[in-house]
Formats: sequence, C-alpha cells, structure tokens
Amino acid sequence: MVNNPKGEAVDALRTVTRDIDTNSTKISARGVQVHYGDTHAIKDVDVDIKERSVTAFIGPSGCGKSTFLRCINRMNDTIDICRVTGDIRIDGDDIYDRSIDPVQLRARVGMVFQKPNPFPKSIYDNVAYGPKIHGLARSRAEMDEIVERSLRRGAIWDEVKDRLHAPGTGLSGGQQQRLCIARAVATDPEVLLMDEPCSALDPIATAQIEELIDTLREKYTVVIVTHSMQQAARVSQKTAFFHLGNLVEYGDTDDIFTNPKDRRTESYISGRIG
Amino acid sequence: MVNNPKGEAVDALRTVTRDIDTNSTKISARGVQVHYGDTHAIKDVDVDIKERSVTAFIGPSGCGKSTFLRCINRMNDTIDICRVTGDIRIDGDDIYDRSIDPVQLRARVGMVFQKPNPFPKSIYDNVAYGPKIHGLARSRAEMDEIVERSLRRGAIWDEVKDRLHAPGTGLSGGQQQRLCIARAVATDPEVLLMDEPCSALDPIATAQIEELIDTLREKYTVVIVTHSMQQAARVSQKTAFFHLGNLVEYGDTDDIFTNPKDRRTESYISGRIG
Amino acid sequence: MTDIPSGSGAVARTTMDKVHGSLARRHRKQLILQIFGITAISLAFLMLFILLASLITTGHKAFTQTEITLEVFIDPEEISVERLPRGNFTNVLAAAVAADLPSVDQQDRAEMRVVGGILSNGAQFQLRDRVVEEPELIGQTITISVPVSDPYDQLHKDLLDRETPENLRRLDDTQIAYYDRLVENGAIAASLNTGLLTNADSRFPELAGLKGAIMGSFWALLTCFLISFPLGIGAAIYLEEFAPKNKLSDFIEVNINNLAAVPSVVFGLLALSVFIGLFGLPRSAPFVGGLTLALMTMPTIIIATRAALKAVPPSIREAALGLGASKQQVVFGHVVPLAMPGILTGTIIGLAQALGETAPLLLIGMNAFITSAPATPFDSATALPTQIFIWADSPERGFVSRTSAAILVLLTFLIMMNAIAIYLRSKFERKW
Amino acid sequence: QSRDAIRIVGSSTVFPYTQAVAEQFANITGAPSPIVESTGTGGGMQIFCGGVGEQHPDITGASRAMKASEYELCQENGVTDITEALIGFDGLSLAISRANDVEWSLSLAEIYLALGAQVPVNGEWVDNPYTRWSEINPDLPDTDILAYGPPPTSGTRDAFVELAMHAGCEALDYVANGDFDGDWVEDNCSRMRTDGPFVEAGENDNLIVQRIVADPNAMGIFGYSFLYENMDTLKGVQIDGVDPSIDTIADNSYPISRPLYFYVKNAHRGVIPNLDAFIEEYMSDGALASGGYLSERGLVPLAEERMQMLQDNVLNGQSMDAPAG
Amino acid sequence: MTTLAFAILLVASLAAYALNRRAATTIRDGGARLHSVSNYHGLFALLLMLVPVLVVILIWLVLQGPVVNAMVMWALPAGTLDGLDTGQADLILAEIQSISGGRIFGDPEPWKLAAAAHLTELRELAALGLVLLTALLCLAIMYVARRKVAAGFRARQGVERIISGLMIFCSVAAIFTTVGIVASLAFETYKFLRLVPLTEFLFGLNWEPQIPIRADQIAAAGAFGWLPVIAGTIVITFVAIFIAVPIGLLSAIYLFEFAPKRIRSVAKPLLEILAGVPTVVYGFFAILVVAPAIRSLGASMGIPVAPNTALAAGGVMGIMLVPFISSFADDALSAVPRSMRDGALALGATRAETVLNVLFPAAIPGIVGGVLLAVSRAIGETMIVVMAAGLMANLTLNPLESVTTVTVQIVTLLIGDTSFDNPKTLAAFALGMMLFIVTLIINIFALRIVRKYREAYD
Ligand SMILES: Nc1ncnc2c1ncn2[C@@H]1O[C@H](COP(=O)(O)OP(=O)(O)OP(=O)(O)O)[C@@H](O)[C@H]1O
Ligand SMILES: Nc1ncnc2c1ncn2[C@@H]1O[C@H](COP(=O)(O)OP(=O)(O)OP(=O)(O)O)[C@@H](O)[C@H]1O
Ligand SMILES: [Mg+2]
Ligand SMILES: [Mg+2]
Ligand SMILES: O=P([O-])([O-])[O-]
Repeated sequence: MVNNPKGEAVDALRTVTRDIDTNSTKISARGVQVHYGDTHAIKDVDVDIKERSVTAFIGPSGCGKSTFLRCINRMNDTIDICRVTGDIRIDGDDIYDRSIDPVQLRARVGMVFQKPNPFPKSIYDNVAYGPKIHGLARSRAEMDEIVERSLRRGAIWDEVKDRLHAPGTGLSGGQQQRLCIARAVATDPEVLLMDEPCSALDPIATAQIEELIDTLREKYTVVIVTHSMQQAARVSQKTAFFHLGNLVEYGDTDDIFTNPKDRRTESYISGRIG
Repeated sequence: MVNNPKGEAVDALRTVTRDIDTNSTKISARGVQVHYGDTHAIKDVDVDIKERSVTAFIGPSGCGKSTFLRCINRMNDTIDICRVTGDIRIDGDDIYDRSIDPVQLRARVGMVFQKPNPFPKSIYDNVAYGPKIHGLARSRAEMDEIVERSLRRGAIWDEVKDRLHAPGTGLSGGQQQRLCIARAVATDPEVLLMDEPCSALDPIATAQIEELIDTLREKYTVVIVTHSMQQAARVSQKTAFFHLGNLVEYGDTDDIFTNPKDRRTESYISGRIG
Repeated sequence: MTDIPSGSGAVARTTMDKVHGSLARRHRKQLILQIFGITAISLAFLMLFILLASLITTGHKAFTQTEITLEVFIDPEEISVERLPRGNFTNVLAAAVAADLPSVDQQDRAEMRVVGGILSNGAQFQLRDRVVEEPELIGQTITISVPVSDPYDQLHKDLLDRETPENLRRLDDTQIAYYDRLVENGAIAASLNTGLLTNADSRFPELAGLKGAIMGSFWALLTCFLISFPLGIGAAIYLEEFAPKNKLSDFIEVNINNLAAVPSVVFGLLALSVFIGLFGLPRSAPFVGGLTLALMTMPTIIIATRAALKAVPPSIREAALGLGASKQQVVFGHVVPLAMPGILTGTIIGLAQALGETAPLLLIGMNAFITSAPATPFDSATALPTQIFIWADSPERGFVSRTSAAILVLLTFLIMMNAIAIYLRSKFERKW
Repeated sequence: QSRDAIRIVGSSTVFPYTQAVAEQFANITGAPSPIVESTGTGGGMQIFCGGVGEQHPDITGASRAMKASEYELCQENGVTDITEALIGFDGLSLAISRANDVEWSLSLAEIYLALGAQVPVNGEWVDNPYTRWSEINPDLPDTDILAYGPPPTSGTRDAFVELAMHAGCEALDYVANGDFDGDWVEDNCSRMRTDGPFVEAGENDNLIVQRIVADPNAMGIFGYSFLYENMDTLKGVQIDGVDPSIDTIADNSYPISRPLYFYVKNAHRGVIPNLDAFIEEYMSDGALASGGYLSERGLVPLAEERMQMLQDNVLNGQSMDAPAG
Repeated sequence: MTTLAFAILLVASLAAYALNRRAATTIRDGGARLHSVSNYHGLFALLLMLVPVLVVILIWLVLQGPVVNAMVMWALPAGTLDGLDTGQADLILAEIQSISGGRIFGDPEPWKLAAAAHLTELRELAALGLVLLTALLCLAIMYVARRKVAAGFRARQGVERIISGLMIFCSVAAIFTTVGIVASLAFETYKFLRLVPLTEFLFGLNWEPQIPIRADQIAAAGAFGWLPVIAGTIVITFVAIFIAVPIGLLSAIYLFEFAPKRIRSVAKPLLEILAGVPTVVYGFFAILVVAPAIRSLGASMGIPVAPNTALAAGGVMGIMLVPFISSFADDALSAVPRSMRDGALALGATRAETVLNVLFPAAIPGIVGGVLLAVSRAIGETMIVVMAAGLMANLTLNPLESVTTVTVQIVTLLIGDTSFDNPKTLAAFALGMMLFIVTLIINIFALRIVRKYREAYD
C-alpha cells in the first residue's frame, strides 16, 4: 500500500476490474536508444506490449515517455536531430526496416499528441481527413457515418453536431483535445498511442475518454502516457515506469502500484522522486 | 460529502490546514462583462479576491475561466475583438482607468499561461528577461542568483542546471510548463495568475508547484485556474465556480466542496455537468 | 501480419487492406509530385545555367588583356621636360614597336601610323604619366607593358577569324604579319585584366573598366539601403504592430502592395520631377539614383517585413506582455529578432532588384559616359546595369565580351550579397 | 557645389564621337571628364533648350539639323545664342547577315514599297499588301519582308523617313505622275507600316545587329558605323546600286547619308570651366580631319575647306540663325 | 567642418547617455525605486539629443547653400545683374563659385573676384556657425536631459514616444511615396483627358500614340485606345505567371519537404540569384536566345511566329519571378507550426499529402502574398519587355504574336521627345494611372481573398 504525499490512498482509486488479455505480443522493443543531438533521451529500453490491452507509460516529466511513444510510429523521423537505434517490432516486423513504409505504419498506429493540434479546417474535415486519404469511405454517406461515429467516440458529438463545418481551431482547449482523439480513431488503427489525452479535460470529459479507452481495448492495442497515477490505475492493464530515459519497471498495473520491485518506482509512486 | 464518478473521496484529499487571511481585498471586480465579437464570454461577474490568499477558478471547459483571469492583468487588451466592461480594481485602483499603464500593471500582476510558451531563447534568458526589463538585478551575479532561485521555486533547477544556455523550447512539455512558472515568479509580482499550471505535470512536480503556491501565499495573492478539484481543494482558500460565463458560486473552498449552494455547482462537483 | 482469428481483427484487417490497396497509388502520387518538384527546380536551374554559361563563354575572354612589352627609348627630341605633360609620346612608342619589326620603314609616316595602331590609345598616356612622375627618364630606355588595341586583342583571343576575306577583316594581312612577328619575339602576351576593375569607363574596350560603375552602384546602393531599410522596417513595424487596425490601415496596406507594381520608370519620373526638378539635386548622381531606388525597394521591404512579423506566433508576444514588457519591448526584444530571417530575405531581394535596376536610372541620367570614378555620392557616375546598357550598345567588338564580363561582375556582387544574407539568416534563424 | 564638368546630351549617333573627344580631352588636359549622355536627338534638344544655367547641359549632339520648333523652344527659354557645328556625315545603312547569300540591291522605291504604311496598288492608294520581296519585284528573292529599325523618338528614324521613304515615295510612278504637293507627301509617305514586316526595335543599334545576325532573312536599319564595325558578319544592301562605304558617303553618291551636328550654348562659354578647350579639341584636325581619330571610328569627314570654315565659325562662337521651316 | 559637427553630436549624445545612465544608477543605488531602468534614462538622453540636433544639422546643410548664394548675389555691386534673367544670373553665380573653388580661367572682372572672396568667407562662417550651433544645442539638451533624471521620471515612456514618432515618420514617408506618385500621375492624366475623351481612351481598340510633337515632325496620326496595350500586358503577365507559379510553387514544395538539407541550403540562395539578375540581362537573353529559339521551333512546326513574341518576353519574365514565389511559399510553409505536420503524418498521410492538404492551405495567405508580388512585378516590369516585347499595339491574346505592354509604351513615350501639352507624352501618365488603378483593384481583391482564407492556428 503506497501513499502519495497528500495522503490519498492510491489503492482506493482502482475500481476497474482487470482482465488482461495476454494472448500475444503486439509491439516488442529491444535495446531502443534515442538521442537528440547530444541528449541521450532513451537508454536501452526493452519492452513487450500485449495485444488488445491498455499499457500506461508513467514517469516524471522529461523522462522520455513522449519520446518513446513517438518511436513506435516513427514520428521521431520528422525531428532532424533525433537519432533512434535498436529494434522495434510490431507483429514481428521491424518497423525501422528499410522495406517498411512509415505511411502504412502510421495508418496502423494512430496517435494523439500531448498538445492538441487540430488542422485549421472544419471539424468535419478534421475527422474525415484520415479516412479520406486512406480511401476508407466509398460514399459521402459512409463518410458522414464514420465522422459521426468517431466524434461520438471522442465524446464530443453533442457539443459540435450543430457546427460540423466551423473551424476546428475555434474550439476550446478541452474540445480540441477530444477532437484530436476522434480524428485518431476515425481511421481504425490497430494501435493507438495517446500522449496525455486528458490533460486539459475536466473530470467529466476525462471519464468519458477513459470509457472510450476501455472500449477500444476490446479491439485494439492502446498505449497511453499519463501523469495521473489514478488514471493509469483505472484504465491500464500493464504499466511501464520510465525514469531518466530508462525503463525502470514494467509489469501488471496491479503489481506496479501495489508491489513495485524497484526502489525508484516505489519512490515515484509514493511521491518521493520527481 | 461529494464523490467524483470514480468514487474517490474528495474530502479525503484535503489535508492542508486552511488559515485564510481575510485581512483585506486585493482585487475587486464589479459587473464585469466580456465580449469576443458577438460571443458573450463573461456575464456580469462580481468578485472580491482577498490579499495573501489562493483563489481557485473552476468550471467546465469554455466557461470563461481563462477569459476572466486575463481581465485581471489586461491581457485581453491584446485581442482585437475582445471588449471588457465593468470595473476591476486592484488595491482600490481601477485598472481600466486611462491613467493606469498596463505595462506597470502586468509587472505587478504576473501570469502563467494555459499553454506553455517559453521564448525561443536560452533557459537562462527566459527567466532573466523579466528581471532585466524591470531592472531588478544590479549585477550579473545578482541576476544569476535570481535565475537560480526562480528555477528552484519552479521545481526545475536540478533538471536544467547543466544546460542553462540550451534553448527553452527544447524542453519536454512539463519542463516547459515549469520554466514558465519560474519565469513568472522571477519578477516577484504582487499577484500571480496561473492558468492550469499543473496540467502537464507529474504528481511530484505538481506537489512541488502546489508547495510553491502555498509559500507564495505568505506574501502574494494567487489566482489559479484548475480542472482538478482535488488540486483546488488542496491549495486554495477560496473557490469560484464559473458556468457558461456566469460566476455561479464563490466562497470558502471548504464550503463550496462540502456544501455547495447552487445546484449547478453541486452537479459539476459530483460530475454530472461538463 | 499475424493471423488474428477474432471478429474484431477482421475490421482492422479490412481497414488495413484498404490502406494497403490504395498505398501504391498514393506513393505514386507522391513520386509524381517529387518528380514535378525536381523538374521545376531543374528547369529553373537550367535557365540559370544557360544564362551563366552564355555569359561565361562570351565574358571570360574579357578577364584577360593582351599586352605588349616594349623597350622604349624616351627620345629627348620628341619629349622635353619643358613641354611636359605634352610631348610626342605616340611617336616614341611607335618607334619602339617598329624596332621589333625590321621590315618597317621608320620614315614612312603611313606605315608608322599602322604600327602605332597596334598599341592602345591609352598607351601614350601611360607612358606620359610615368615620365611626368620621373622626368629624369628622358633620354633613357625603359621597359613598359601596355595594352594592345582592340582588333589585336580580338586576334590574340581567336575572336578574329583569319579566314575571312581580307577586305572584311579589321586587320589586313600586313597587320597580322606584324602581330605574328611580335608574338614570335615574345613581345605580346595575355595577362590578367585588372583594368576591368580598376579602370573607369573608356571609349576603347581595352582600356574600359568598371571602377566608375562599381563605385556608382556602391554609392547608390548604400544610399538606397540607408534610406529604405530603416524607413521600410520602421513603417512595416508600425503598420503591423502598432497602428490601429481599421479601414485606413487596410487602405495603406493595399497601397503599399500596389507600390510594388508601379513600373520602375514611374519612379524614375517621380525622381526626375521631384529630386532633380524640385529639390535641385544634380543629374547623374548616385545619391539621386539611390533615393529613387529606395522608393522602389521600400515596398518590397515593407511587404516582406510584415509577412515575417505576422508569422511570429502570438504566444511569444503574450509571454512577454505577461511579464510586464511594454509593447515596444515585446516587439523589439522578441518579435523583430524572430522575424529577422524573413526581413533579411525581403531586404536582400529588394536590394538585389535595386542593384540590377536600369530603367529609372536612365531617366535621371545615370547612363552617361564618364571617364572618372565618383569619389562622393554627389559626383556624376554610372551604375553597373546602366554601364552594361551602354557597353551593350557600343559598336566595338571588344565590348561584346566586356558586357558579359560586366554582367558577371554584377552577378558576383549579387552572390556576395546573397551570401551575407544567408549568413545573417542562419545566425538569426530560430525554431519555435 | 558648382559644376566643374562639361555636360553633353543628345543623339546616340553622335554619342560615340563625342565620347572619343571627351576621353581624349580628359586624358590630354587632365581636366574633369566631360559627362556625355545619350538621350536621342529629340530628347537632347528638349533638355538642351531647357534654359541657361549650370543645371542645364552645355552641348547637345544631333543626327539631323535643329528644327525650327526646337529653335523656338530654345529662344523661349532664354537659350538665344547657339553655335551650330557640322562635324561630318553618317550613312544610314540597310544591312543583312552575310549568311544570306543574295547580293541585295534595292531602289529607294522598293524600300518604300516594302516598308511604307500605304502604297499604290493598281492605281489605288491602299494599305501595304506586300509581305514578300518577290511581290514587289519578281527579281528580288522570294523571302518574307522583315526589317528592324529605330523607333520614332530617334533622329535615325527621322532621317530614314526623310531620306529614304520620302525619296522612295516620290520616285513611285503613282506619286511622280499624280498631282500631289509636298504636304501630300508629308502626310502620306511618312508612315512606316505597323502590320509586322517593319519591327521597331528600340534605341539599341547593337541589338539590331545581333538580331539580324541571328536571323539571316531580316534586315536592319542603323548608322553606318555599326555596319563598319561588323563587316565580317554583315553586309550592306546596295541602294540604287551603290554600296555604303566611307567613300560613297563622303562623295554623296550613297543616297541616304545625313549630316551630324552638335550645338553649343554660347552663354556657357567662359563660365563652365574648360568648355572652350573642349570645343577646341573637338574642332581640332586631330579629331575631325580625315585620318583623325573620329574618322577611325567611322565618321565621314567634311571636305577640307568646309572644315576650315566650320572650325573658324565654331571657335569664334558664331551664333546660328533660325532654321527655315 | 560638417564632419566635425556630426562628430560633436555623436560624442555628445554618447556622453549624455552615459551621464544620465550614471545618474539614474546612483539614484537606484541610493535605495529609491526607479520607474524606468537606468538604461532607459540613458537612451532617453541619447535620443532627445540625437534626433532634434540631427534634424537641425540637416536643415542647416540644406539651407546653407541657397542662403549663402543669395547673400553673395545680394552683395554684388549695384547694377551688375540689371537686365539679366535668372539663367544668366545663375551662370554668374556659377562662375563666382568656380573662382572661389580655385578654378580660375580667363581673367574675370575684379568684382567677381571680390564676390568669390566674399563667398569663401561666408562659407567658412557658415561652417563655423554650424559647429557652434551643434555644440550649443548639445550642451543645452544635455543639461535639460540631466535635470530630468529622477526616480519617478518615466524615461521608458519618453524613449518609446520618440521611437513611435520615428516609426510614424517612416510610415508617412512610405505613404508619401504613394501620394507623390498618384499626384503626379493624376495631374497629367487630367490634362490628357482634356485632350482625349475618356471614352476613346477606355474603349478604343487602336493605340497609335506616335503623333507629331514638333510642328514639323514626321509621324503618324494618333489613336489612344488603351485596350490593345492592356491586353498585351495581360497576355505577357499571364504567360509569366503561368510559368512562374508552377515552377515556383513546385520548387518550394520540393525544397521544403523532399530535398535533402544540403541541397536545400544551396538551392534556395541559388534560386534567389534569379531574382537579382538585372532585367537588362534577361532582356538580352529573351531576344537573343529565347525568341529565335521559339521562332525556329515554330517555323519547324509550320506555325508562324513573330520575331518579338509575348511568349519570349513573358517566359523569361516568368523565370525571373520564380524566386519571388518560391521564397515566399517556403517562408509561409515554414511558418506553419510543426504540430500541424505531425498531426497529418500521424494519421498516415504521405509527405506529399501532408504538404498539399494541410500545410499548403494553412500557408495560403503567405503564398498569395508572394504570387501577388510576382504579378505586381510582372505588370510593372519594364526592361525585359522594352527589349523583348514589341512596340506595336496588336489587340490579340495570341502569345505567339508581338504585343506591347503598358510599361513599354510609358518608356517609349517618355524617352526622347517629350512635350507636356501633347497627348503623346501625356498618354504615358494616363497609362501609368490606369496601371495603378488596375493593380489597386487586383490588390484589394487579393486582400479580400487572403482575409477570407486566413487560417488561425497556434
Ligand atoms: N526536440 C527536442 N530537442 C532536444 N531535446 C529534446 C527534444 N524533445 C525532448 N527533448 C529532451 O528529451 C528528454 C525527454 O523528453 P520527452 O518529451 O520524451 O519527455 P516526457 O517524458 O514526455 O516529459 P513530459 O511529461 O514533460 O512531456 C527531455 O530531457 C527533453 O528535454
Ligand atoms: N480569442 C477568442 N475569440 C473568440 N472567442 C473566444 C476567444 N477566446 C475564448 N473565446 C470563447 O470564450 C469562451 C470562454 O473561453 P475561455 O478560454 O475563457 O474558457 P476556459 O474556461 O478557460 O476554458 P478551458 O478550460 O477550455 O481553457 C469560450 O466559449 C470560447 O469559445
Ligand atoms: Mg511528453
Ligand atoms: Mg482556459
Ligand atoms: O539617337 P539618334 O541619333 O537616333 O537621335
């Protein structure tokens, strides 16, 4: 039983029952290293992420959570000074292989960013963009349906259904974040990476997104970065704890929170290192 | 006793003893109305904010928290379409008076923005900028001292002390947020406005910032916008609940959370409106 | 991809199948875009290359100058101290050439004139200046290198075809024989043509240089820069950051954009009537040229500066304002430095345009023939583009290659300006 | 700041000669180099007649005599005392590339028929229908008519119209036999055609040279000095059987040659430094006489005694009379 | 002496800066809280001195010559100027100035020598006066500025007011250029329209402005319908834009998104060289290389091509305009926040799709700015068309024919014979005015479009 400094019982927060699908490994990373110029941001990380489960990345700010997440769909390719080495496989295929097409990879591995980044287009077009480029809708009606379904899943349909053609950038912070989630699920990716998806959301919206994650788990593999240990405890089956670029501990969420093996994990959960 | 949807006891989270300084009113607003073009964002808000206390603004996203906060240091002046009417006084002076210099006002009333916005300069220069333009340091050594102290208060000193001259924009999301807090406190403002200062921070960093807010309260007046009701409960003495541009309820934090008078407040705290 | 038995996997698979099905087509589209891009840029470079290649093939010959080295006896009978600087330097030089040509009868005046014609008209003045400097040389024999005249220079550079019938050539067979003889003696050789940069303009291609034009362009561009840069940036910053946004400022914006479309001659016209007519400033002066060019450059700088200022994210301004910085501190401390790369691009494009501008300078008389370089911006001078214009219109063959060479010199200055811009730009460039 | 350099404007045809004198003068005397602008004859007159004073030029060159209207303009602006100097002659050459292997010889009438705006066809005065040389005269080659020539602002154009077009027009049977007066000729024979075969190519003669070198079927109209410099690539078109050359121009057997002048503002003499010395150099035998450095540049010099008279008149600053017309 | 005055000003203002800054620092060190940081106290003194004294010196320098001259002429012995008009009086003054400058030739009358001596004396006096005035003013201002230093003195506001004033001055200068151009064009256009009816000018289909200017000039009858001229401008501009926009945009997209960094860093400045090549050179290039090539190509295909074609002039102009568009497009694309790119890429968009669907629309305002500048340049470009387009006005839209443009006509009408009471010369101004109006309309239109499509992000 671990307590954070303000004394609330972490244990008490976990109410979701966990039924971990341990059927197979979706993503496996071996010896991953990331450098930004001279900064060594990720140090020799090995991890296996199970299919159809929710994995949470936690750790103090600046420890490399976002960086590692961006390795999984090769978004780091777009940063000039970023160098990734090691081996990351999805379904056994090395995604850094020359034969792998990052475009196809990213269609399979969706992502929600830490800062909401809606396109300066209408709400409808924001969501329809992914399905359109991949040719997922055969007709306008089909597209309408995809957009509505995605916005509903993003828990934002009711708020925007009357102004689907207003610009997405005119929404409030929290709405933008939910729009980006809707956009990401619209292409039905096998893997969904979410970088702090609830940071600008109020408790009600947060609950709705957590519900979404829980449904997604039935079909997809979800990786989520979060600062809220309560949230990690609520939604994830596996938790990875990063610290200073190292993957310190990885295991069942229950175990990590109740019975951390590493001293640093324990300190972090109990609020002693930052 | 109010529960959030996941059932954790809000009450249990409040551990800080509250000793509200009710000595005098620092900021008083009367009949404040804000329009963005045709949007009526703030509707007739009256509020008195006490000196040397922490006031939390809560409410669902888009309700006008940031807008009202930005009225207090006249940041809304910079938005062309924004029109502010009504009366806001700090220490009894009408801050929208013609004789008031907004520049001087903003030096007195510091602000941390919702999205971290470090200057594309070095970390050192980010923090030193405010003290420099206000002539707060007489020598290089003095400036070094101010920078170090501010970064320590922003709970980021240890992470950046070795790379003070690296660009502030190369930091991780949470680091940027803390840098902005450090930058704001470096000028020693009388009033500090913080718009979701901990949204991207892990629990430890959050705790450190909350501690900082608690110390600041000894000398300064702090207004904080937050989505986390736990945080509001932990750090603030007064809480204001906004809804659709109205100030629905304002009072001692204890009272608001345990004994809300308005139905909407109660619904929000118990997680029924978002 | 591994087999996923469950029904939920089926959805994912069809999605991926659809993605996969369209992928080849999408990549082909990307490839086509890339090919278009490469084609476009290659086309642009091809044009640049053709332009430069044609300039270099004709222009490179002007970078050497054929010279003749002579042993000159400074005959006191022709040149005396009392009459200096006058004296019969031509005869003395012709005699020196004839000394190398045994077949020439030194008493035959017509023949001696032909022999003297091998030398450039400037040779006599070079010798004169030397003698005036050291009068004690009179009566002595000195060695001197002087340029040959244009037809011989052409002959030496293989620009004059020996196969053309004699009556159509600038040099007849005797003259070519003289030349061959002098080459055999080792008297004639080509050397680097420093005169191209150190001489002022001349009627004789072999003497003509760009010093006057370069100095003229320098003064004009300096004036243009000193006026248009601060005025343009000041105006842009004011209009973009400080001026109230209303119909008036819209109107001003449209007007400034419109100024960029005003033909450059019209600026010349304005300069002619205002600067020269009204203010009584001198004709042909680089200062007036610079003023005129400044009027033309200003809109370009204003437009570029405003675009660059607009691109600075508002969050930076908010951050500084929130710290109690004044509007000016925000603008000059944060926004302008961030906009600097864009401002510099615009300024360089504007100044480059000014450097190559011809039409307005024609109207204010900067296309004059002046054989001395200006010492101040108020002296009469030409500019590089007008010099090119004049040389291009000169009948002498020697000016053909010199025109190209002058263009190359102009382009060199341009490239230097660009290089400075790139350096400054990379220095100021920041990412946010 | 007073002006210490001589300022000269005017004809682009006279420009090279003035240039040569200016350079020689500056070299010999060490005086500040005169500033010579090529503005075209008409433009030069305009500036020259602008007034007396140091902001106005001292000399203008002209490839035709000053016209009465220009003289009046000068008078109006206080430029009353002008000396006219005839420095020599220039042939107006029609030239074609040597790559064209026809031996071209045209009569003035043929030139008119090729380039005039209106011509007689079957006794009717109509818009010029000819597009090929062979249509004018079956002996001429069957190629398109295409001639590059100077624009109306230049003295060269004025001279060409007056010397070639008018003469050619008057030589036509229709005009010669018709009962037309000088005004009719003035009105009807002065216009160059504007439907394509005649291309106004701007003031830059070298550009015309380069263009006709590039296009072997095109003719160019420009001063003789440009033909003289480009003899290896260009050949002159014989006019009425006469080849353009220094000799034929000097003895007036080549029909389209014109006099070149410069005009001096006498009020500036003795005021603008070195002006007298410069005119002296211009008038010297070394420059003007045959074998002088101007004739080496293609100027066709005056006859001996005419030149002497000229030198006397100019050096004495004899004032010119109002031109007739 | 003038240099000395400037030197005094420079030194004095630096001294004033140091003095005030020191004083302010002393006050601060004494424990008082300054309203403005001491640097602003220094800057205030510096600007307070620099700006007005500089203006005074410049005014003095401008006025000195005329005033001294007037004094010399006024002091000449009575009667010397009787009966002389201004031009001749000018010449006498010029001679006196020459003598005073040491260039004596001939033997001038003694009164001229005396006047020259007087002139020299006056000039020396004036120079001395300038130096003294500068020094006095500097001292006075230094004193005033020093007196102002106090804890409560709003030095920053003072400095900012001065800088604002300077910036407003800059804007006014820019606006005055427009006013000057419009005024000069409008006046002559008005005179033109009194000679040629507006309807003929606007709707006439013939442009033959070469009417006689001199009483005895040989020239055509005139016709002043501007339609063929503007049609030519439109054809050439269209050709130029048709070439420049695709090449410019595609190269910008390629350089921005696909090119390796090294190529990009070399190619961008190289492209900018194209913008700087003197237009005269492009003119030569057009008539000597491009036009004959088009003509022989046309001949080989049996298409008649004029020697001067709109295609040659417009095509070469298009090449010149490529960097305008590519530079602006590149800057605009770079200004789109990187998060936008990340968003599209993460959805599985190819890089081409990212650029075309997301970045490009977001960059539209900047790109339109560049295209607009290019259109403006094309319409206003002079030297290329003067050399490579024709002079004859044909009402045609065929790019293989010879057309003329507004700028060509303006140049030809203004170079050479001019007469400001003749429609031939005045027509140039009317054309200039029409061009101004046409581009104004284009610009207003473009501003609307940019406003409409401007995307807000960040
Ligand atoms: N673009 C970049 N350039 C240089 N260094 C970077 C860059 N992005 C991140 N870093 C560094 O890499 C390290 C890991 O950053 P990362 O963004 O992965 O942290 P994080 O775990 O996501 O933190 P946070 O919770 O604050 O978002 C940090 O030290 C950060 O300073
Ligand atoms: N610049 C703007 N232009 C137009 N409308 C705006 C602008 N900024 C805010 N608004 C509108 O004003 C209302 C209040 O916005 P505000 O930013 O104050 O909300 P908030 O309470 O801070 O929400 P959040 O928790 O999402 O930050 C919203 O409806 C928003 O759409
Ligand atoms: Mg992160
Ligand atoms: Mg907000
Ligand atoms: O310049 P022109 O001699 O043709 O007038």
